[in-house]
This record gives sequence, structure tokens and C-alpha cells, in this order.
Amino acid sequence: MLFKHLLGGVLLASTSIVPAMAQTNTDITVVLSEELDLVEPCMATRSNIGRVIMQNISETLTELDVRGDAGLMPRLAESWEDLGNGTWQFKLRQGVTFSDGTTFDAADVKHSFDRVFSDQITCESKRYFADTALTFNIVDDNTIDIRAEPAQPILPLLMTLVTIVPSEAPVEVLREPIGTGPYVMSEWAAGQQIVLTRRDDYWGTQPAVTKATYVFRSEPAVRAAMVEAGEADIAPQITQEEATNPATDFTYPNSETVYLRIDQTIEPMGDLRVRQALNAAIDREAFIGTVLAEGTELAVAMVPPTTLGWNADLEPPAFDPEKAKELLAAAAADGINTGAPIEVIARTENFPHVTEVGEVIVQMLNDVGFKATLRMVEVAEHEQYYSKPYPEGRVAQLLMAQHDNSRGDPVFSMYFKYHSQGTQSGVNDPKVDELIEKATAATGDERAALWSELFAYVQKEIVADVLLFHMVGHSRVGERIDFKPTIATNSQLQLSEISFK
Amino acid sequence: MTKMIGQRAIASLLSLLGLMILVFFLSRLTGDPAVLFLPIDATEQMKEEFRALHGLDRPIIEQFGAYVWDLLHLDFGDSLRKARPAIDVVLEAYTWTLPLALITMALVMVAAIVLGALAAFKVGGFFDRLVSIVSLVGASAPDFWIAIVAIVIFSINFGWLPTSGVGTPLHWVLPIAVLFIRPFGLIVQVVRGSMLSALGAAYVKTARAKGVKNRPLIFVHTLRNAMLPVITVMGDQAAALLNGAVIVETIFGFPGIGKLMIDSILQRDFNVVLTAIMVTAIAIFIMNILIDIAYGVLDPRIRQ
Amino acid sequence: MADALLEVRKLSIDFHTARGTVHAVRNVSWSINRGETLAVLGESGSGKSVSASAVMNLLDIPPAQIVSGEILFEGKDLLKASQEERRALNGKRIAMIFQDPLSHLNPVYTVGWQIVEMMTAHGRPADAARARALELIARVGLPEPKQAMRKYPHQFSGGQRQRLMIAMALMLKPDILIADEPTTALDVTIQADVLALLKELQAETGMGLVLITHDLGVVAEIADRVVVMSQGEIVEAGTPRNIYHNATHPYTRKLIAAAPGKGAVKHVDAAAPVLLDVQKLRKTYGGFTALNDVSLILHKGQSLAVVGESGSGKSTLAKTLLRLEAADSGAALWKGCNLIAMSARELLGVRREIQMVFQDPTQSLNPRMSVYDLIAEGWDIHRLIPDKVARRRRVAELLEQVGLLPEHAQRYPHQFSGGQRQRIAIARALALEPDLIICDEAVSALDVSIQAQVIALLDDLRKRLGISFLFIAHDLGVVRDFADTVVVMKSGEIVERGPTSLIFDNPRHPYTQRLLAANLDPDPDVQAQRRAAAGRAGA
Amino acid sequence: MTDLSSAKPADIPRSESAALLAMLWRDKLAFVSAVMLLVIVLFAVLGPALLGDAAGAQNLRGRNSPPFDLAHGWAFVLGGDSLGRPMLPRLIVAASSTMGVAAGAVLSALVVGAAFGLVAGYLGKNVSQVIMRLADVIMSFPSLLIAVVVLYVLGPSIPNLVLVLAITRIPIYLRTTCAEVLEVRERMFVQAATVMGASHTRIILRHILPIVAPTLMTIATLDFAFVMLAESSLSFLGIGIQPPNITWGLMVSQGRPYLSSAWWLAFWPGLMIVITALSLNLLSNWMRVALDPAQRWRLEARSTKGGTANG
Repeated sequence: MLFKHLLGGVLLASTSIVPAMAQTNTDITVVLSEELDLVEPCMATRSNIGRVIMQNISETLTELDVRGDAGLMPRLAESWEDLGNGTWQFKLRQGVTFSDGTTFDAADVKHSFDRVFSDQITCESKRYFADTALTFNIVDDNTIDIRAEPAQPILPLLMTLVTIVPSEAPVEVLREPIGTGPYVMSEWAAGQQIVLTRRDDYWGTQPAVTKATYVFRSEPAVRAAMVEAGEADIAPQITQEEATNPATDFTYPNSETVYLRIDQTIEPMGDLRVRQALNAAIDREAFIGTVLAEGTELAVAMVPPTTLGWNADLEPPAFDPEKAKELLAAAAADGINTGAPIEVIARTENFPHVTEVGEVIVQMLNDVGFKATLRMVEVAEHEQYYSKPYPEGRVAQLLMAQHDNSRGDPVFSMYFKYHSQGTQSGVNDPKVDELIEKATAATGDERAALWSELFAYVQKEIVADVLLFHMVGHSRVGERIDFKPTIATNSQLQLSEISFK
Repeated sequence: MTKMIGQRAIASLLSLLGLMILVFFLSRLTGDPAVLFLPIDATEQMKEEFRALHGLDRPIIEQFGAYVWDLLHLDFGDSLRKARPAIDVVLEAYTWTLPLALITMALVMVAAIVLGALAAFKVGGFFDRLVSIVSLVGASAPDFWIAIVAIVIFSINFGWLPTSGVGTPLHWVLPIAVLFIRPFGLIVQVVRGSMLSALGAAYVKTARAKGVKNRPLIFVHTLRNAMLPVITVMGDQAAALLNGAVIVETIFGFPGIGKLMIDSILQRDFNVVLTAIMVTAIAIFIMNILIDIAYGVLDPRIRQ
Repeated sequence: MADALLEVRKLSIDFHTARGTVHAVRNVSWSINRGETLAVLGESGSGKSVSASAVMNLLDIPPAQIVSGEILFEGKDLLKASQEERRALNGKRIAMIFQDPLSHLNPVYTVGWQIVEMMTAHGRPADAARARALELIARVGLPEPKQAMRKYPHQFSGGQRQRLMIAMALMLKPDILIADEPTTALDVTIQADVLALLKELQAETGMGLVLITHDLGVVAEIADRVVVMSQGEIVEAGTPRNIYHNATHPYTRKLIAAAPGKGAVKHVDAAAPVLLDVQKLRKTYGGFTALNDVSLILHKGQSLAVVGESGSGKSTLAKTLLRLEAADSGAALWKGCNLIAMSARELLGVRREIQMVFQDPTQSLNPRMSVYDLIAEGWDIHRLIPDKVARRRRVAELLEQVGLLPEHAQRYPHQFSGGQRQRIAIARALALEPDLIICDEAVSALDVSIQAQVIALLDDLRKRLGISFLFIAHDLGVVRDFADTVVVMKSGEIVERGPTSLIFDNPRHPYTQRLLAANLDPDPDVQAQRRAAAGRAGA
Repeated sequence: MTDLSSAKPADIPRSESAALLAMLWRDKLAFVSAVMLLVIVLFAVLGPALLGDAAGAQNLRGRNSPPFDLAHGWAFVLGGDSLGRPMLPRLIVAASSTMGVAAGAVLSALVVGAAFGLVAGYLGKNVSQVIMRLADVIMSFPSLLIAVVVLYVLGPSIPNLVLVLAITRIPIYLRTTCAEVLEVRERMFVQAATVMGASHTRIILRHILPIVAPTLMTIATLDFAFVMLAESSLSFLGIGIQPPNITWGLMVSQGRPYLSSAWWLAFWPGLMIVITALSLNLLSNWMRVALDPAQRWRLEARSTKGGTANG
């Protein structure tokens, strides 16, 4: 019993020595950094789960185009329209079946949302509807009206976040997810691998990959080595140090933004000049191609450039230590305690080389006269400092954090990070609050313009934080595979986008 | 002997109880699992629902009562992260850790005993010094060095072995080899020291006067006498292996208890932490009892 | 001589040690034939075992080095033979048994296995070996040979273990048996039995017997020829009678003179006050009664010997009196106060007044303490002589008193010989100026000549300082020389008591008689007479 | 009077330490080890004051400069790290915290473990059984959980880290001491001390401890390397030493991502750990013999290898 793995292995060994050798041409192996705890579809917005499930097993009503400029595209919904009064009508695709054979219809959509909102199960996607009440009206099998209270202008976009399960799916954590996607989960050996195999009765185009095996290795060097040794075909997350082979290794923006959150309530951070000095003190360019990979961009907003309302006019703050010193001196002259200790708090393993980034930043801040120290903490402790309520009796803190928004709309970021009620906000500015509320309720060009204004106001006028970088990721893709990673590869990896050379 | 084992078992159960209480309360000092399970921008309401769903909103003493009550029904609770019974998660990991630990320990035992005994027999010689230095270097070198260098050499350069993972016996070679180094380094020293004193014992003289050959002299007459201190150290090392081998599991993608335990601690998955610790503790207690039995088997004087 | 079966010829062996080269044996020659018994007599450090170890190839080289000489077996020089040839000879042609069979038997294997191995190691089939082992175990006088085979060394008594060693040695019917102090650690009656067994077996098998011993009595009892060794050299050789009566070398003479049991017997001074009054002392371990209502009285300045064999309870008596063990019942009045029931505080005072000298000074002196620390420790404990200079002077005095040098104070116990260590232990006991010293086999581990010196020292202390002694011993000769009163213990009870002269000249209890009869006399003639008498009694 | 009393004790230790030094000189391996350790201790004491600034000076554009290249100056002879700081001064400065943490953890574990072990062993079999089971509990308690609990509740700091590492090492000393004391307390010289009226404290400290100490010392030196590596893995998991503090363990764990691109980042600190551990072990083996009066002779002349004259 105890040695069953080994014994099983002996039998296996007679047929195959290296697994990749035994694969037929259209089977692939993907090596991920983090194992899946769950395969529950309603948790698919969590990136480690989404990478396997999203659009492979479970599909959503709508889908955001990350390869082209098509914006929001139909998936399980063929079309949608705003009926006014906060109600959106979705026309559902016909002839779609779940992998258990049942047909997809409007009741399944309603049930999927009921599961998300149930208190019997914890679903991540619930947070996107935090202050919104949804009511569902099944018009017919292929039509459903969804009314949001208050009105939600981006409801179709939010539909990219909710995976559809059949109405038979129980309201408990699923271990055998049933979906409409092109693949079914055929094996889940906890700790070892998850295997997806292609369905024959998928509604859409048959993807090229017939079988995908996911394995999990937390050591980046090993992930890279596996592709090199032919044991795996795709390693979506490798490090800059490993990504040295131009033939196989891709670098691409990964929708993550790194910034220093300023808590303005603590001296001396309430002073604008001090915040400007912080920004001027940091030589952002120096990081790129050294500690951080070539291709990393300087951030001017909390969201990546692919997001709605992107303000192309914004410039990263110039590195100007002299100006920083002047600003500090001016603040000090007004009685601001610029010599107060500042803690730069960062989370270990938040992103590659986070410690080094922290060390350099502290050095740069101290070079212009701040008294900064670095404090590296593990995830649970980081969380304490990141979200409200902030700990009592804290000194001035610059919290280094990484924020991911690949959803296309700033709404997923701005409220939390800048609104005075936002859980990770260090800002308390009526104009910011107003702009966020207006933009959230607006649609179309007006929405884009309002976001654009907010980005500029936050970055230039109030200097709310120290925006640092839009990060890049590195993937290694085996030579026989034709696949180009995108900004979304962090949170989803559609097998249908993979073909063979 | 049976009485002794019975006493040990009762004492072990009491220790286990103490361990459980200690871990239960200490682990709950380390923060709220809700904020770790839910995304960073989850609402307070979601957190409250999560806590209510898993009973984390109740007073801690009540939680403890419920836990003990369930435990009496052999229910170890569910994993917060994995939404599965914690005991399943832990036992699954254990079916990997146990053979890994046992095979490694068996190899260490054989190698350390043979090399340590030979080193002691020719004490001060070239072989002796070589064994000492190599084992000490091995025991103090960072294990991830060895692991990654081994992957580069054996998997990438030579292509002899798979880089990582499980499945075939070949997959076990590198993890076992890397795990082998440290306990081997320690135990070979202990064997050498213990053999040195045993070789000076009077009965060795008797054996030589009987005309016993060198090999049985070392491996039959002396070794069994030298084994007692060796077994104690081996027990400690085996206990460490039974606790999981985090680095090796992490690098080689080996789904053992060490990585599970670390992840569960960092994610505050209390039920898994508790279950893993208790299962490990039971394994260690059983091993300690086996060691006591081994003492008795090896040395008849202890049997009484 | 030239065609002796085994001949050691002009053998010289050096040991290279830290303190320079020690010439362990120099130019030693002896030989032995079948049927003969050769005794190699010498004290510790005389090199008496070295040549035998060389014969058996048991020397560690280095540190040992064979400088010159030959060991001829059947005319072939063993020193030129290969390791394998010599191994094949060991046990098969020449066998050896040792002192202290407990440590020389492997504790973790059954005696059966070890005895059988003697034959299997030389390629004989295991079945035959088992049969032979059973036969021999019965022959050496152990009951239930089959069960005995399955038992482990620690489950036997000392005498039984030596019998098993003998059985093992005889498995392959060797031509020569080398016995290295085979009876030294045994009780006198057991010693007599073992020697008798060896003689019988020699007569049966016709083997040659090399007996290495320090005991003149053993030589007198068993040897045909004897070589006397001192400082690595043979100083004298001949028949036991010849040597005993006509020793020419001064060392031999000294040795013979030092043999205990010859001095004038002391007499009790009954007028002295009672120091210790032991009343019905009782001690049991589980079901075993170690002390069964033992009562005795010790007067000031008296030396009372407690005689008995192992297991008689004599050591338990000492431990109980010293409160190392708690007595079950009874009393021991020390200057009128009951030692057994004393509080810890009262006891501390008495601890200064009663001191103990243990059997084995190697074990009773902390190896990590210097002689100065060892002797001065009592003053630390009892807060005496706070002045350092005075202490140093007093330590020097004490060392001189026991026959050591003041500069020895900075050394450590292992740098001394056994006799010197026991002197340190005595100096430590004297440091607190006690009224009573309990000696538990205090001289039995020492060489005869040193034994005599230590006894003389104790006697001198008794006379000069009026110290009383409770002298626990199994060696009757020593007791006769030192004690003025004797109690004989057996199985936890005192079977006989009285003045030394009375006990020795006119023992009444059969056990006492047996003890005295088993005690070997160094005079071969006396032993011959006793054998003759015993033979007549047996017939 | 004063002359006489002070002359002698002063005289004896000097000759004794001189003799020890001479013995050390004769055993080349032990001598080299002692010199290495001395150098490391000097690094630890003087390093931060002398080289603290050099070790902290960042130069992002000159990062990961390879070793054995003197173009950047002597400080870069062992290469530069990922922030362009020179390896050599960093290694020297890191000796301080490394030694502080390792020595602190090992010594506190030793003191606490030995103290409880001595008392438990001296009190006899039953008490020591209880202590042994307690040790079992600590041993099956994963060190990482202790680390998370202590560092989460008490906050991360070097003393707390020492506390964590010490707690996890206590059982080893506890068990070893307990087992040895159970045996030593039966020895004759302990009885001899009892007979002289020695108190329990005196017997434990003066008679039992010195016999047990060499074994504990051997374990402690073996533990040194273990603690340095454990500290390294705690750093790696984000709950150990964190920058700007530096230890060899932290450097090893920080060098880990660069193992394939800049091997020297993890290699030198790892080598320092290996050298320290090796030196400590070799020296402790030597000291075990040298400080045992009954064995010292083995070192006084190197020509002999074990075995005593018999006969």
C-alpha cells in the first residue's frame, strides 16, 4: 500500500522512461509554478485555478480579446444589449452542451450566479458584484435578462468573470467540474498532475491539443529545465535569469503593476512635497535590464496600458535627486518631520527579486535624505498592512505591492486603491471619490474620459502613491509548440490557442 | 517488553494530546485564514461568510470543543484550501513521504554502517580521512545547491534522469540522492566513533583469539555492539525525514508532507496543519517504539 | 627444549607511546609442550601478557613493534607467517581465555552462538559444532546445556562464564591453552573449582597450559614450571617449589614476602568505646534479601573485616551504612545517633566522619579532576581550610602520608598506576580526618606487593590516628593481615564472627571452613598437602 | 606570602595553555581549523565596523560582476552580487549576524537542553521518561510552525529568530544529556562524592556535567552548520533574517535564483558555511581529546594511533 507509487512506477517504467517521449504529437505538458487547491469553476478568477479551468473546462458568457483590439467578444452569449433601467439582455448560444451531455440554457446561467452568491460556498467572483444586487429573468431557454441595482454599465464585461456550470451542479465545492469548454478534466492526482482531454462534442472549433497534462514545480530553474529537457512543452512562469534562449523564451507584459502605497494619514506622508520627493528620488530606469527584466515599463497608472481610459499623456516622474532634496528641505522648513522613520514593507516572493527591488528603493530614498528601512514580511503579515483597518501605532509606511488588472476596465482597481472607502486606499480626497463614482456609473467614451482624468489627477495632482513598474512575465515554450503568451497568460491559458509547428 | 511498549504507547498518546492542544491554540495565534483565502479586495461581508462557513467566527474554546468532538469521531475536519477532508490530504502526501523516508534511511543505514565501520577499522588512514571530510562537507552544504546542480548535471547535461516529478523509479533517484547526503554525513561519523570504541572492547580480542576473520569481526562481532548510539541518531534523522523534506519536495515537485505542511502553515489551513502534525507525530512515536524494540533485539541486556 | 611445541625465543617488543618507547618485553624466552603447565608470574606492567598476546597475534601494531625474536610453533616462526596462517592457528591449535569473562564474551550474542562460532570460523559444519558445544558445556559443569546455549553472557555468574570460556577454547581440542589471569576476578571457592577443572581437562586432552597470573597461590596449585617476569624481563625460571623456597632474584623474593596471610594476627582492644552499633539491619531488593538482620559492633580504633563471596551482601552493608541505599529496617548507631534515620542536615556532619575507599580507584576518582581537586573537594563541601596556601600544604602532607609526592597534586588520576590511585583515594578519605573508613574491597584490584604496601599504610594510619576500619574483602590473606575482628557473611547473613585468630585457626561454620580451604597458599608444598588431603577426603 | 600563592597558579595555566597550543600546532588539520575559526570570529567582530559601508554600496549597473576579476578593485575579487555590491566585504560583514544567530541559538539550546537534561537524568528514570516524551512533542512540532507562531506573534527580529532556532534544537541536547546522565550518575565517583557529603548541585555541576560536556560539545558543533542552514531556509520562506541584515544563510537563499546565471552569489556564502562547519567539527574532535586528561597523551605525540600498552 505504502509503496504503491513505487510499484506502479516499476510497471510504468517498462513502457516509458521519460514521459514526454511517450506523448503523441498533439499531447502537451504544461508546467505551472503553483498547484491547484481546487478546481471549483467559481474560483476560476484565482489565477492558479483560472490557468487550468478558464475557457478550457468552464466558459463564460463573454470574453475579453487579449490578442487583438476586438474588445469584448461573445463566448456563450452570442449578443447582449442594454435594455435600460440597469437591465441587460443576453442572447445565449444554441447547441452548446456540457461535458455531461446536458444542454446549456438560461437556467444554467441563473444557477451559476446563484452558486456565486450562495453563502454555502466561497466564490471569488462574488467580489465583483459586491454592492450590486442582480435579479435574473429567464425569458426563454436562450435569453436571459439580468438587472443590476444600481445600474452596472460594464455588466457584459463582468460576465467574463463568471464561469457557467450546469443547473445540476450542487452548491458545494466541485471536484469534478462540468463545463461547456473544449476540455474535460480526466485525471486529478493531487500533488502530481491534472490532465485535461479534448471533448469531441465541443460547440466551437476543435482545438489542436488533444490532451494537456499540468504538472507543478515551484522552482523556476526546474520549470525551465523541464522544457529544455523535453519533459514539458510550456512553462508559463519562468524567471528573467532562466529566460535566456530567444528561440523558446518569451517576454511579455503580464498586467501586473508594482507600486508603493502611501498611507497619507501618517506624518510626513500627508505632505504633497514629501510625496513628490519620494517619486523624484527613485531612479526607475535603473531597475530595468538589471534587477527587473528588459521590457518592464515605467508605470504611470495602477492599471496596464491595455485598460480602458488609458492616459497616454502621463509621463513617469523624472528621477531628480536634487529636486527631491529641495522638496524635502521645503517641507522641513514648514515644520514637516521629514526625518521621521519610514518603513518600506514588501512581501517575500511577491514577484521575482522583490527583496532586491526593496533594497535598492530604500537606498535611493536614503540617498536624498529619507530615513527608510526595509521590512520583508510573509504573505499573512503583508495582508495586515495592505488592507484596512491598518494597524494602530504604525510608523510611516510605504507598502510595496503588486496589483493585477487584466480585465480591461479600471473599475477593478481604482475603487479599492484610491477611494476613501477603498480597502487598500491611503487616499482621502473628495475629488478622487467623486471621479471614481462618476466613472463607475458612466459608459462609453464618457467612462474612458473620466478614468483618464482620474489617472492624471491621482498621478500628477495629489501624487497619491509611488507608481513603479508595469511588469513583464517570461514563458518558455517548447520548439514544437506554436503559442505566444499574452497579457492574460498570467490568469488563463487557453489550450485552444496552442497549435503545433 | 510488551509492558514497556504498552507504557510507551500510553505516554505517546498523552504526548499526542498535548501536541494537539498546543498546535490548535498556537496556530490560531497566527492570523485569519479568511484574508489569505479570499482575494485582496474581497469585501468584509465575504470574509464574514467565509468565517461563518468554516466556524471560525465562534469563540476559540468552542471551536476547540467542536474539534475535539469531531476528532473523537475520527473526523479531522476539512481543509480550508482544498475543501476536502484534511486526513485524506495528509495521508495522500504521506504515501509519498513514507517510502521516500524509508528508502533513504535504509540506504543511509547501509552506506553509513559499511563506510563508517571500515573507516574505524583503519582509523587515521587515508580512507578514514576521506570519509570524514566528504561526509562533513556533504552534511553542511546547502541542499538546494546539490539538488539544482544534480538536475543540471544528470538531467540536462547527460539526460540520464528526469528532472523532477514522480511516476517512474528513475524519478526517485535524485530526490533520494539529495536527501541521503545529510543524514549520511552525520551517521557515518557516529558509526565511526561508536565502532572505534567497540573495536577496543575485550570481546574483540576474544574473537581474534578464536581466529575469526576480519569481515565477521567487524560486521558481526563489533557492529552489533556499536549500533545502539547509531540507532539513536538514526531515529532523530528518520524523524526529520518523516517530517518531510521541504527543499527536496519543492525542487523535485515531490508531493510529500513537508511541502504540504509548509503551505498549510503559510496559508493558515489549520485543520491540515493539525492533522499533518498529528499523523507525523504518530509516525515518529511508532518509530521511537520500534527503536526501543530494536535496542532490545540488538542488546539482550536491555530486554530485562 | 629445542623441539618444544611452542617456543618463544628471545622476544623483544616495544610500545611506542606518547611518553616515549616502552620496552614491554625484552629478550623473553619460554617454551611449552603438550601436557605441561607453564606459569608466567608477574605483576601488572611486568609484561607477562605481552608475549602471549604476540603468540596470538593480538598486539596492535602500531603502537606495538616486535623488535626481535622468534615465536616457533612446531618449529615454524609465526612472526614470518602470513596473517591468514596465523588466524587459522588461533583457536584451532592455540586457544586463549582471559580474565574477566564478562567483558571478553560478546554481550549481544548467545553463548551457544559464540561457542559454536569457534568451530564454524574454522570451516567446520554448524551441526557438528552444536553437538560438540553441548557436550563441552556439560563437561565444564554447567547444568542444562541446551538452555545454557540460548542464554546471553550476562545471565551467568562469573564462574559460569569462565567455564563457558573454557568450553569455547576447547572446542577444537587445541594443543595449547593460554589462560590469562583466568581466576583473578572470581571468588576463592570458584577459583578453586575453575583451576581444578582446568587441570582435569588438561589431563583429558593432554594440552599444554600457559597460565599467566600474578597469584603465587595459583602457581603453587597448578604449575609445573614457572617463569617470573619483572619490567619486561624474565628474572627467574624454575619449578614452583624451587622458586618459592630458593628464589635468587630480589624481585622474586620481594614478591614472595609480600604474599598476604603470613603476619602476626592482631588482637582486639575490647576496652575501646563503641563507635558503630549496627542492629538488625535489613535490606531487600524485590524478593531478594541482601541483608537479613545484620548486627555488628565496631569499636574505636578497631579494624573489622567483613568476609564473604560475591552476593553475600557485604557491599550492600557498606552502601546501607553510607546511606547510598535506604535500609528497610534496623538501626545503625553512630556515636549514639541512628545513621539510618538521620536527617539530611545531620547526615552532612556524619559524612565528614565516615569515609569510604572503593574497590576500583579508576572508577571512584573523577577522571576530569586533578589530584589536588580530588583531595580538596571534601574541604569545599564541608567548608574547611578556606586558606589556599594551607590547603596546598595540607594536600602535600596528605600525599606524602600515603607515599606519594607533593608535585603529584597537579596530575590527573590516569597518570598513576592502580596502586598509586588507591593511595590518592585513601588520601582523599583522610583529608576529612574521619573516624571511620569503610574499605570496600579496597586492595583486591592491586598487585600483591602494592597490596602489602597499602595494607601497611592503612595499618599505620590506624595506629597513628586511631581511625577505625570496616574492611570488606574476599581475600582471606589480606583479612588475616589487617583485621582484628572478622565477620563472615553468606547470603545476607552473618554466619560466623570472632577475633581473627579464632576464625582462621578454628573456623566452626562449614562455610568458613570451605572458604579457608579454597584459599590458595603460595607455598607449593602446602598446596600439595591440601590436595593430597582433599584427595583422601574425596576417596 | 602573596608571592608564594600567586606564583604557582599563574605559572601552571600558562604552561598548560602553552602545551595546548603546542599540541594544536602538531595536529595540522586542527590547527588550520582553529586559524579559520579565529579569522571568522575576527570577521564577525571587526567586519561590520570596518566594511559595513563597502558591503552596502549598491551599483545596479555593475551587478553580478564575475569573481577573480580585479578590474573593480580588491573588494570584487569574489565577484559582485545582484545589486552590484562586492561579495568579499559582504561575506565578512555577514559573519557577524551569522555567528550571532548560530552561536546564540546553539548555545541557548545547549544551556536549556543540558540544564533540563541534567536535572531529569539525575532525578532518575521516571522523571527522564516524562522529559523524553516532552522532547518527543517538541520534535514532532514542525520548526516552521514554531517560527511562524513566534515571528508572527512576537514580530521578526534577530533575538526572536534565535529563540525559534533554539527551541527546535533543545530536544537533541535534552535527550542526549538525559541519557548520558542516567548512566554517569551510577558511576562510582558519583557515589564517592555522595559519601563525602556533596550536595546534588555539586554532584551535577562538578561531577556529572564535565563527563557529559564533551558529547554535548560535539553535537553543538555539528548543530552549528545545521542552524546556519535552517536559518537560510527560514529566510527563503520569508520568516527569517531579512535585508538589510545579512547572514550567510540569507545570502545563500538570495543567490538561489542566480544559481545558473551567477553561481558565485550562492557559492561563496555556502562555502563559508561549509568551512565553518568543517573547522568547528575538526577542532571539536581535537578538543574532545585534548581537553580530556585521560586522552591527551594521544596528541602529545602523533606517532601513535590508538591502543594502549597492555601487559
